[in-house]
Amino acid sequence: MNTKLAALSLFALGAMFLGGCGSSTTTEEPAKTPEAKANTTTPGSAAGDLDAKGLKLGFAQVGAESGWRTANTESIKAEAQARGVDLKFADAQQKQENQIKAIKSFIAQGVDVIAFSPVVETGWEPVLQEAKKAGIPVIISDRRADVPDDLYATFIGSDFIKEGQMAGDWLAKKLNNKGNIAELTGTPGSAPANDRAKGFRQALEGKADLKIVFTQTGDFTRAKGKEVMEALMKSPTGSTLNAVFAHNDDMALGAIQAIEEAGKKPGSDIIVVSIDGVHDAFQAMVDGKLNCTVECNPLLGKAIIDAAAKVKKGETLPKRTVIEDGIFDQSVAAKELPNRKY
Amino acid sequence: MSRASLKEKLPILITASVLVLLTLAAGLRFDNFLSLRVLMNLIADNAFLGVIAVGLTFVILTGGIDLSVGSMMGLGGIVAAELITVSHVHPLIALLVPIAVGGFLGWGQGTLIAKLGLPPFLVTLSGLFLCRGIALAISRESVQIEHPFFRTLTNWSVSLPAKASLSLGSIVFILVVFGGMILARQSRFGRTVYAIGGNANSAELMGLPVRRTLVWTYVLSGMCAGLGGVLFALYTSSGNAISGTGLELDAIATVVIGGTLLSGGYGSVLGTLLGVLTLGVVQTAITFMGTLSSWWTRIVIGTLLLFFMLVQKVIELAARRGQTT
Amino acid sequence: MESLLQLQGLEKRFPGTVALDHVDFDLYEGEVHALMGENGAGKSTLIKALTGVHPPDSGTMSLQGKLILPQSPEDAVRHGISTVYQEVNLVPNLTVMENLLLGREPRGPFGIRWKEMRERAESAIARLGLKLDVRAPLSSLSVALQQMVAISRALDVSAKVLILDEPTSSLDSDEVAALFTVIRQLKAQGLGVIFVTHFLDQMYEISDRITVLRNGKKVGTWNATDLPRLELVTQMIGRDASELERSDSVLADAALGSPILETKGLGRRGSVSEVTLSVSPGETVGLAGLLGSGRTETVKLLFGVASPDSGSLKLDGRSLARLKPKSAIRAGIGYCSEDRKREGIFPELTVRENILILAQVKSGWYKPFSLQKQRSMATDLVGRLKVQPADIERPIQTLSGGNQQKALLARWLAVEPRLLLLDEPTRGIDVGAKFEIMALVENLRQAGRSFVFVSSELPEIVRSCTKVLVMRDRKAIKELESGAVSEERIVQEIAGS
Amino acid sequence: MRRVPSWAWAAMVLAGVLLFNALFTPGFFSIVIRDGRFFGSIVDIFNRAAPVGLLALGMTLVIATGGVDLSVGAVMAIGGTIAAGLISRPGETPFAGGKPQPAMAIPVALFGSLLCGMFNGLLVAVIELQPIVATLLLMVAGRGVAQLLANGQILTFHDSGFAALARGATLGIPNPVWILLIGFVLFSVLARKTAMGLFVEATGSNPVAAQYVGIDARAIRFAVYALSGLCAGMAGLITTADIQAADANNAGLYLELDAILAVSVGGTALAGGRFSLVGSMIGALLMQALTTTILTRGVSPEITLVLKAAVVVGVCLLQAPAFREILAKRIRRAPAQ
Repeated sequence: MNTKLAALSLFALGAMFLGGCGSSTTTEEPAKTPEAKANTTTPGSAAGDLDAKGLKLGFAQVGAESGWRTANTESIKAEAQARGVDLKFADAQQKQENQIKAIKSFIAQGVDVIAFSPVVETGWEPVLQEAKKAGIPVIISDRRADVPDDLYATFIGSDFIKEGQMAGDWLAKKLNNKGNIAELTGTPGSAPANDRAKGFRQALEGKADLKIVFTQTGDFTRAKGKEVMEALMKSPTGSTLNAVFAHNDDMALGAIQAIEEAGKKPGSDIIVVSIDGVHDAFQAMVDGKLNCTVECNPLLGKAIIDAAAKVKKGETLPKRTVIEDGIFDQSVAAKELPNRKY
Repeated sequence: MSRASLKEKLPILITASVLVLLTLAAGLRFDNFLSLRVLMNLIADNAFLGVIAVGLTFVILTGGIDLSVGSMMGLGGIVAAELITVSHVHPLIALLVPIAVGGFLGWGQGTLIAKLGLPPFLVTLSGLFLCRGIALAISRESVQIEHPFFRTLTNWSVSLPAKASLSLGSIVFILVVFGGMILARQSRFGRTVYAIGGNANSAELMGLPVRRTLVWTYVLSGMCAGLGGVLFALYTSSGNAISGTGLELDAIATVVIGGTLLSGGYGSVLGTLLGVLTLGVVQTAITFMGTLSSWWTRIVIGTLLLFFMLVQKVIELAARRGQTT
Repeated sequence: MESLLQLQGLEKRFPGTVALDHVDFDLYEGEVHALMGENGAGKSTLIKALTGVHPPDSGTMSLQGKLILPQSPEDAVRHGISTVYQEVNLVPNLTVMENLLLGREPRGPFGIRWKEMRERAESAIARLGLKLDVRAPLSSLSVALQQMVAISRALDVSAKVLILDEPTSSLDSDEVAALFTVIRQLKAQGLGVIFVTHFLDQMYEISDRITVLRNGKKVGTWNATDLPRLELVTQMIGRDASELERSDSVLADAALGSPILETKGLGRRGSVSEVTLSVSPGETVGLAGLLGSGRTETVKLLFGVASPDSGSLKLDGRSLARLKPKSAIRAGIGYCSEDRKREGIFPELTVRENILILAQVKSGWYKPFSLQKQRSMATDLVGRLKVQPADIERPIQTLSGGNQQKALLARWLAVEPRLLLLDEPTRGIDVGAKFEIMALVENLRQAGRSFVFVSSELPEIVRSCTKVLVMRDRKAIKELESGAVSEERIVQEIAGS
Repeated sequence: MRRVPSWAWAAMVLAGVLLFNALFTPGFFSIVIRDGRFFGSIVDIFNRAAPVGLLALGMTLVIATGGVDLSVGAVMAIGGTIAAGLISRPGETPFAGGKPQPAMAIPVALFGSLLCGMFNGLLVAVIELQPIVATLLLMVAGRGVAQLLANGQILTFHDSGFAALARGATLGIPNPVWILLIGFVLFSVLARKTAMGLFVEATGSNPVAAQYVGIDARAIRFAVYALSGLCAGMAGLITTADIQAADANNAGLYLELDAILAVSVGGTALAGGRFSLVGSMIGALLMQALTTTILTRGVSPEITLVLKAAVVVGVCLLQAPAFREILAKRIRRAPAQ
């Protein structure tokens, strides 16, 4: 009796597995409004898209840790679908080992091009060596990877250090090189947190009156950003504060709420600067609560697929395809807000 | 086969057959899935997880739990990386230090648990925080390891046909599994571990060295976690303080899938190996599928785990019914 | 005879009590020394001090003239002190042979030698006249066989001192005989045996000397031949034993009404079959039979812990497919299990809560008793059953086994069930308490309550039961009406002659 | 002889943390009234402890039955996402046909989290899976479900009524504190003014014996997991209302660990049996007091982790009889020398 049961269940498992594969393509594709789709594919998509039909692209994503990341994923998926790319998408759930596994399985599957957004900077050499041996070109997107130049075709994405610098420069100008700043950092150890902190400090170098008086992690989340700010506002340091620099918009949005609850005006009493440029951040700028956000464009889909198509044809690409990060302050926020879909 | 061995082997047989079926189903569905290369990847990619799971198996067999293994792996990796790149210690020594550190921290946890009777869950949860804190204090940034000898180690592998190869990490993993199997089955330590899991109080009254053995299981688990950190450093040729976040849950899941009971006393190292491979096959199959979004990946993994538990439960019930008649 | 083991001025205190108060004890080579006393007299504590479970606060122990102070059971074993406990202390998940040889497995260059281990295990088992597959997991054995394995394990150690802490409570007479044969052999080899039991017959059969403890103090040591039974009991309880004998009242004829519970051919596959019995108010129905004859299984069917798959069951004249513990309790049926550790006590809860919980379940979770009411009820019952210590706010796990048993009985008395199923209520209980419990049962019976009474001790059954159902090989084979109940008759039926 | 309550040690450490702040953190105890509500670090501790406190209430009962619920963090995310999804802007609402349904938000979200709890209860009580793995399933998959509901977005909304759940104050005291207080009173009444607490303790202490005295252990186990789900949902609503957004990926992340720590630091044994709701509340306050102190003082995050580990081990040691015995022996021996 038990063997029969076991066999039955095993069969059911197999059936579920196969069935799951078949149906998943239809069920997981989230319904999108038409204009959202148009927008995700449009940036720079002038006439003459490169022919990418039939290209087999493996993309290893970090995860779905933020709205920014989801927009990034959506942009790649939508672009791939529009241009007939056979996209293999793998989600690493913020774990490097999962991403390495995904890349290795792309190699085993024999895809044409591999693209990935590294979870962390280091540790990619062995697996990229393997890709090189297998003759599969690699595109690194969004975050830097610390590997020799010969291991990848191109890096497409923003420069976190530069983002931090831009935010720092803007803030220095706004405060006339004088003031006390609180810094809300990202998840300890993560690349954007490390780099944005580094860039920001570079911008502040030599400006003795511009001081970072408080630095604490807000884990890139609104809730934590709010909690940290709330505690800070009650300390003696809090009363001397002129500005807040948050490593991403979400933490800034949380911090703004805490500043308000402490009876101060964010945007005027305390200047708030952050990075990413998500929709809610623009809304906050329109409301006058956020002063400035450095855009970190997540819509890399077109650029990645263009690059993939080119590499597949054997073209050599520049090692660095920079996505220009814009910087937006309250003066342009109202105009820009309707264009923000992520 | 006597009833004893059947009861012990049944969960393994179930896991093994589900694993085979899963692999075959995926092989039918996806090109290139059933290849030596994918199999070798499976071992290489899960070497650190596997080594950690083997150590954890002993702890779980005693009825305990070790939640610190993930962050201890992170600590091990960053310690090795710092020693090689910053302190310029020779890799051969630097790669042994994390194992010693893991063993020492495991000893501390084991002492609190076995000698002072603190609950393992809390002690090792504190261990998780402690290791992560120390690791981040050593270096918040990940550290690339540049050393000729180290590079030789990472690149060293046994070439196999069909573009497959067996890396150093894979070999260590296989050795650890064998070592673990022998330790569990052929040593007094191993049998005492099972006895403690069966009934710690009785084991103590039988005159077995219960406390000492308990401490040693946590030392073993810590050493395996440290070794896991070393393997991860070899795997990525870098050290990163936040690597291994949440890995303890993966490790527990693999041990449980392998048929080891969390209440202790029943289970095996071989089962853990099968559990690691099963989780690996599920992950690989999802990548081969390549269409699941982030959230569906989570839901599918959760559903497969649930399915696994239910099958185990059904068979366990059927077996129990069979025994009473 | 040479003195083997000497304990001097042993003292052990627990919070609130002095468990051992300057106890001296000595053991000769080649003797069986019985340790007697009521529950809570300090026997278990003395043994735990000897085996390193609870090292004493002060006092000395010397083995063969050398001072020892075991700090753990492991330590004690190393000194050559080997113990068999009342409750089986083995590991259920491992095989019989491993249980026999854990910690001293034969080893070679490749670790444990399983073949040699099996041979050694088989010969050790054969020594006790048993035949069983040593590769089977211990959990597949009956409690009695498990206990035999435990004894076998203790004998296998090259021990100097063997402690038997009520090892025989789950054994049948053949098994006891086999055990005694081995003990006599060991005696001849110079081993010293400390024997704790509540079975006076067995004690007198094997013991050379007797030491009696009372309230943590030593009363005295006698040669077994110099201390007649009545005198022994008097020493143990500190009162005149003849006083107790009188409470053993004469049985009144069963007062009859319509039966509370009736079964016809009740059974469950793999457990027990053909149980036909009826219990009416004012009846005490005895279930007699050897261990493993299906007595406990029968009681479990009656209480609804297990569901029957054949036969019929009538409660107050109404047919039921099965009972559940909850509905049985609601109908006024109670069940006091033989396995108090697993099925009885809530170790961390207080004596008060352990006693009151059942009454509380019966009255419903939304109608809690006030603390005052709980205290007065618990205090009353603790007093009536003489639970020691009488502190109702103490976690029950800190009480001795016998007192836990009394508290469990109190739990049922608190709800005054119409029918109480008692499975070995007197096992592991001292003589005094035994009489008290039996007297209580008899009083309640005369007041119209009924009982189903399981006991391995025939005298108890004969004394207190209005009728007896004899069981053999998991079947109820014969019902003896009140006039036909006698020890000889029951033995005849059990033996099948 | 009266016994020391099990939470005494946690209370002592909490007092220690507060004392430290009184001495070294200026302004920590200052309370001002701002916008009709009390405002200050102490208020923050209570306010911020509310989500963990709510989780700890449910977790206490779960742990008392000898189980554990790892899924509460994920259930928080699900509850928050449902609520936010029902009241976010028209066209962005992922369900209910795109029309905002603010009135339904709270009841539907709580019902959803109750269902999650019941799912756990089903796995643990009926199918009898081991609690750690049974709830691990929802811990892994639940966050996926929440993200699925939100299409992977952070759902932002503007609804002052709902936001008042976390940001408003009644009689000067922040609403989350009231919610926690009400939850605590309800649980205490359930546990101590009825016999439910006793039955839960009995189930955890000895499940077989519980069956033998007629306690429906299965129903009780099922109920405590369901309640735990409900508590998690409520906690999720508070965190969602607090930031006026549902962040499926981060809401309640790792909060299950804080809740477990709060419960066990408060003197409830992880093995089941005796529990103390007061202790769990003190535990939650202790964890939060520690966090607030660290944040106020700007201690770096890695030290935070080490400090947390030290406090947990410290309280555990103080609770452990074996350690106290050793300590007592040392103290007794000292004057003798």
